[in-house]
Amino acid sequence: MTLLFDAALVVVLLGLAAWVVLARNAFAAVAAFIAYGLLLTLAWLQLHGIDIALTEAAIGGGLTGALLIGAVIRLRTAPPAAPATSMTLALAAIAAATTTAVLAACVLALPDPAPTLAPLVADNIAVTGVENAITAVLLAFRSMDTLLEAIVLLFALVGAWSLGADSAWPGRPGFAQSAPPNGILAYLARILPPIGLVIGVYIFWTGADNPGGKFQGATILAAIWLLTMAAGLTDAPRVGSRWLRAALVAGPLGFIAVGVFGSYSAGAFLALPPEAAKPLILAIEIALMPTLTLILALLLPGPPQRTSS
Amino acid sequence: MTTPSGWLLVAAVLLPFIGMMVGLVAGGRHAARVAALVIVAGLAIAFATARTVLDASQVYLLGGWAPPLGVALRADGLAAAMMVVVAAVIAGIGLYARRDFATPPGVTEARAPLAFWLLLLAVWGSLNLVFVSGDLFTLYVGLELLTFAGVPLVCLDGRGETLRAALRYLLFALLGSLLYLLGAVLIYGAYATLDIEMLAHLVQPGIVTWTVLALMTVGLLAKTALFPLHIWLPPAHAGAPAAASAVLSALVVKGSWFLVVRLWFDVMPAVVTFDAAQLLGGLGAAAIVFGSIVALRQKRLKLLVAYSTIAQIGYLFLMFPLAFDIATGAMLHGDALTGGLLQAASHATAKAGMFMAAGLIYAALGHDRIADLGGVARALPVTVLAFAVAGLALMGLVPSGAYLAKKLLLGAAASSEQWWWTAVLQGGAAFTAGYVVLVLTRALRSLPAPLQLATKVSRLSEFSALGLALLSLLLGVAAVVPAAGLPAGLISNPLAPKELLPTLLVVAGGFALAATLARRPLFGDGPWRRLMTAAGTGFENADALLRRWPTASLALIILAAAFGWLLHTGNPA
Amino acid sequence: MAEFLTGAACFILLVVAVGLVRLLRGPGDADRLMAVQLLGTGSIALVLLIGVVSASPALIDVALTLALLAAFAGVALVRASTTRRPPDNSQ
Amino acid sequence: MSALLDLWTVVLVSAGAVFYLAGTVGLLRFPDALTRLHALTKADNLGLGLVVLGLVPQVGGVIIGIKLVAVWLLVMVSGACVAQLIARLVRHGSDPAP
Amino acid sequence: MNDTLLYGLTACALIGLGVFGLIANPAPLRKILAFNIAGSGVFLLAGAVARRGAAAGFGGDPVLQALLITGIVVAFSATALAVALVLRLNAVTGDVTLAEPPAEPTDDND
Repeated sequence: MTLLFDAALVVVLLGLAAWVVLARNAFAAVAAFIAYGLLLTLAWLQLHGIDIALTEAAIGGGLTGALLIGAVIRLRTAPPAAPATSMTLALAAIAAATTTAVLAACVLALPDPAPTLAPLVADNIAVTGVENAITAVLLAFRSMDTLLEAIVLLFALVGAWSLGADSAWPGRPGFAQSAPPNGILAYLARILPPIGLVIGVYIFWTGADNPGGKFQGATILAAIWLLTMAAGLTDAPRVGSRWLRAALVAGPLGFIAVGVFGSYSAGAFLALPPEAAKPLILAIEIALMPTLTLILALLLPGPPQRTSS
Repeated sequence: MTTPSGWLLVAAVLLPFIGMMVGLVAGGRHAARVAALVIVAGLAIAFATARTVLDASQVYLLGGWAPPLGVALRADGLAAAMMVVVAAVIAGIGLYARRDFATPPGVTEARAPLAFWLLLLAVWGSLNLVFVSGDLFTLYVGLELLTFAGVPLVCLDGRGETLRAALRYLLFALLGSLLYLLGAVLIYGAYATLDIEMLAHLVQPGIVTWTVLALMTVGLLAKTALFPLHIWLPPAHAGAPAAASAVLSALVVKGSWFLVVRLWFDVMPAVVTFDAAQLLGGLGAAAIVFGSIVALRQKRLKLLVAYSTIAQIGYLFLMFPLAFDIATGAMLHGDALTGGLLQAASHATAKAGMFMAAGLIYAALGHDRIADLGGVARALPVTVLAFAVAGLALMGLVPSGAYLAKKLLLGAAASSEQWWWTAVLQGGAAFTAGYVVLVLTRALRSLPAPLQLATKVSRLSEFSALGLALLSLLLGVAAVVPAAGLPAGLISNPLAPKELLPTLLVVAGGFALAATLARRPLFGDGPWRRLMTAAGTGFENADALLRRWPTASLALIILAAAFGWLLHTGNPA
Repeated sequence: MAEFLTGAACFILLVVAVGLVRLLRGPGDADRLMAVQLLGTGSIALVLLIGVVSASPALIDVALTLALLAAFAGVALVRASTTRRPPDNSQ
Repeated sequence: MSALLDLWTVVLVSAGAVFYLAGTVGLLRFPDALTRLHALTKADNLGLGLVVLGLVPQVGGVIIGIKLVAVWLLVMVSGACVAQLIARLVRHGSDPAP
Repeated sequence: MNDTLLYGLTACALIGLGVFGLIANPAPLRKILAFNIAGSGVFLLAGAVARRGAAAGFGGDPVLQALLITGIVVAFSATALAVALVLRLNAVTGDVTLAEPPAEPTDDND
């Protein structure tokens, strides 16, 4: 029965993906992509990746969808690109089919039983003081990747900002939103944030021992903030704002500071002394949370567009 | 185990990142100052790392966790050498850009200068990460960092065509990273580790590893812009501001190239086959011919230099077939690898100097039409000298690094009995000579009246371009340093007949190519020139075709298939 | 019980998947969005069903996240469609 | 007791599934966007509500049960608001005059 | 046919679909979508690989699952940067196409 569900899910996923790629109408493709993201969340659950499902739900269901919808509507006025020739289509189909076939052969050739690091994680997780293995990997065993991930996000934001017009520097990103203050959007933007705040902080807090964590929590908070921006209740901060910039780097710098502390107290950069491992992991997460929230939210409106509000 | 000086690797990666973050907060003029401080400190770290690596390779286990659970940073000679080169080039570019990217007076902060200094540091930290990371996934993150830092550099001036170039670059690079990540996932599925050193012992030839090596290699080639995957390079490198072009052309492409080296030499040396190495070298040879000829056909100096970068990238791949050891059927660390590394170092320095000189010429004249370069040598002697020195260094004249590299590669070709690479190595220099000769003959032509310059160029910029070019020209002196561990007798008297003859042949070949292929005749017309010009137009058309998106992305898949097939057929498994 | 709930999950999945025909046909943006909206509520039900079947209460957090962000695509569409861009301040 | 609770679950979840079916049928068969919207919002909120109520006895915990119901309430609130927004979009065309 | 194989093969097909879109669809925004489809295929493949590595009481290899989360974040930031570039290109030039405009004919006989 479960396999039947899996099979049905896979068929719908493939159909939606094909529609995303092949649809004529760009908006239809984006809408299908959002639906695809929702179903992908289910696939992660079936693969026992609850943390990934949470990430996918927050990113795929929330931020990416909003980003792409905004873009596709704005690009409606652009003249369409010349369609691909049938020669290109045929060759692309052959290339895609070959890729799939070779990869499928590789998947079938993967060793059985599969090699895994799970036992190694199980042996060492006690030292970290957290119970969620994913959090242990992300903030203890491979915390460098997490630090770099925060820096990747920062690079993307600086890169997006650098695309702005000189005349708008250092102004506010996005266009001014002026929804009617008593409209339905403003209503939604007033009742969802408190709930979202609770859920976001809860997902973050429970992440030490259960699925969840700073990243998923930050995504939820970012989405909520964007909602209030869309309703005109709040405005994006000026990119020149000193406090904004300080908040953007506080997370990674705090992370590095904890890492340096580790090199004195535990003998290696990013090491966590066993007795203080859990508090330090929480400290890193708390430092990263506001930074990630700000970056994730500000990646959507993009470069500064206006010098005044 | 972590080595005593291993912390230097952490510092080398994090210092530029910290500098970038501090620069962002400080903002405005302070960003350039922070960058200057970081450059000084970073140079010291790079040299200190190189100094310690001479004694022993350095390792740092991040968080004290050993692979496969944790991530290790490692620096061998290869990584340390690249770190030093990058630090030197960054320093040169930093000096050069002081004037171009100064915050204008009366403004607290301007967009382009702030972005440039932040991105310069971002590129640096990402490159150091790529050099020292010992984990395939951390390397993936490093590659993405490098892309995200490189793309905005392309369109700093915000013009439509540079935005388009940046978008092409980003999309093609993302396609490349996707293939790389796919390879990393498959290899994890097969071996449950991503640590380079552990994989080196575990990896066995088989369908998974063939596919992995093919996918990762081609993905990285797309980011390196090796012919025929150079779709994004010419408009991106030619359209960016000169300092940014220097960063992109001299440094950013070296990151993904370095990873190909790591993969082929350190992660999967035993999976590589003779045929696959020949294909990689063959692409390099094709890049040299193709890039040089199309460079000769350009009307604008910056595009010429951009196409010459395609040729120079080709050089970097010639060492792969020469390092393949037929007896053991694996890639060997040896003279060929050293040669390739030297080539990367000399290209990085010379290419940066060349782009910087081209940028100065553009700024001074207000244009960079090659046909109208007359008189510029008198107006900007130092700049033209920098261009000439960089050109000579790229041609491989004694005692340049490229000369030394050529010597080492020729030796490797002779000892592995692959004579055809000898021909490529000798002939390639003539192609390089072609466009250098073309530019210099135009620039050295004198005009009846002195040129009216659009702006005065900065002395500091001129001399930093010259400095980097000279560094490249004098890199061959490294052979005399015993610590470099190079075979003795590589540098000989440049005026001895054995050395002089090839040099003269190279220059003569360059003249012949420039005379027959340049858009405007150098010495007059003739049937021979008409034939060559027609061929040149053919190359240009081929280039336009190859740089169309569908062609380039199809070429990517076809190349992946070709590599996979050659790895498969060459292995008796 | 698990069998029944899995069966119900299959049924709901198929039903909302059929609803996606509206996504293909349109004709308007709103119609397409409605199909996504139906799929969104459907997936929340599916997450809850899977959570009960596999006895992992953490899945409710996933459902909570989906529920919280369910309005997001709709809001983005409405905002993007009704925001008038300033004439041109881009150059 | 347990059998009774199971029966409760079976009945309510089945009813919820039927409402999803109704929502899909409405979405596909109704003639224009506003009527489709009308059918959709009723059906999917009720469908989810019935599924949630049906599942409550199965989760074994008051807190979890409350969270379950909270999911439904959240969907109802945001679903109603989005329906309003979409309706306005449909009525005014995709680009209403300000 | 077990579930990891099913999802693994689906992932391969998704990557193929994404590659097709990346090659064949001329509009940059659609390429970004295709990139995301192919990317999710890679992630799904990783998810299947991680599920194969379930051991020691974990439902999947936690190391690979953690890497996946990082990968999803990186892919999102790539998407955001690419979208920002497309929108900016559209704002400056009024169109969105990757093809280079033909060279200006004025200096063609240079």
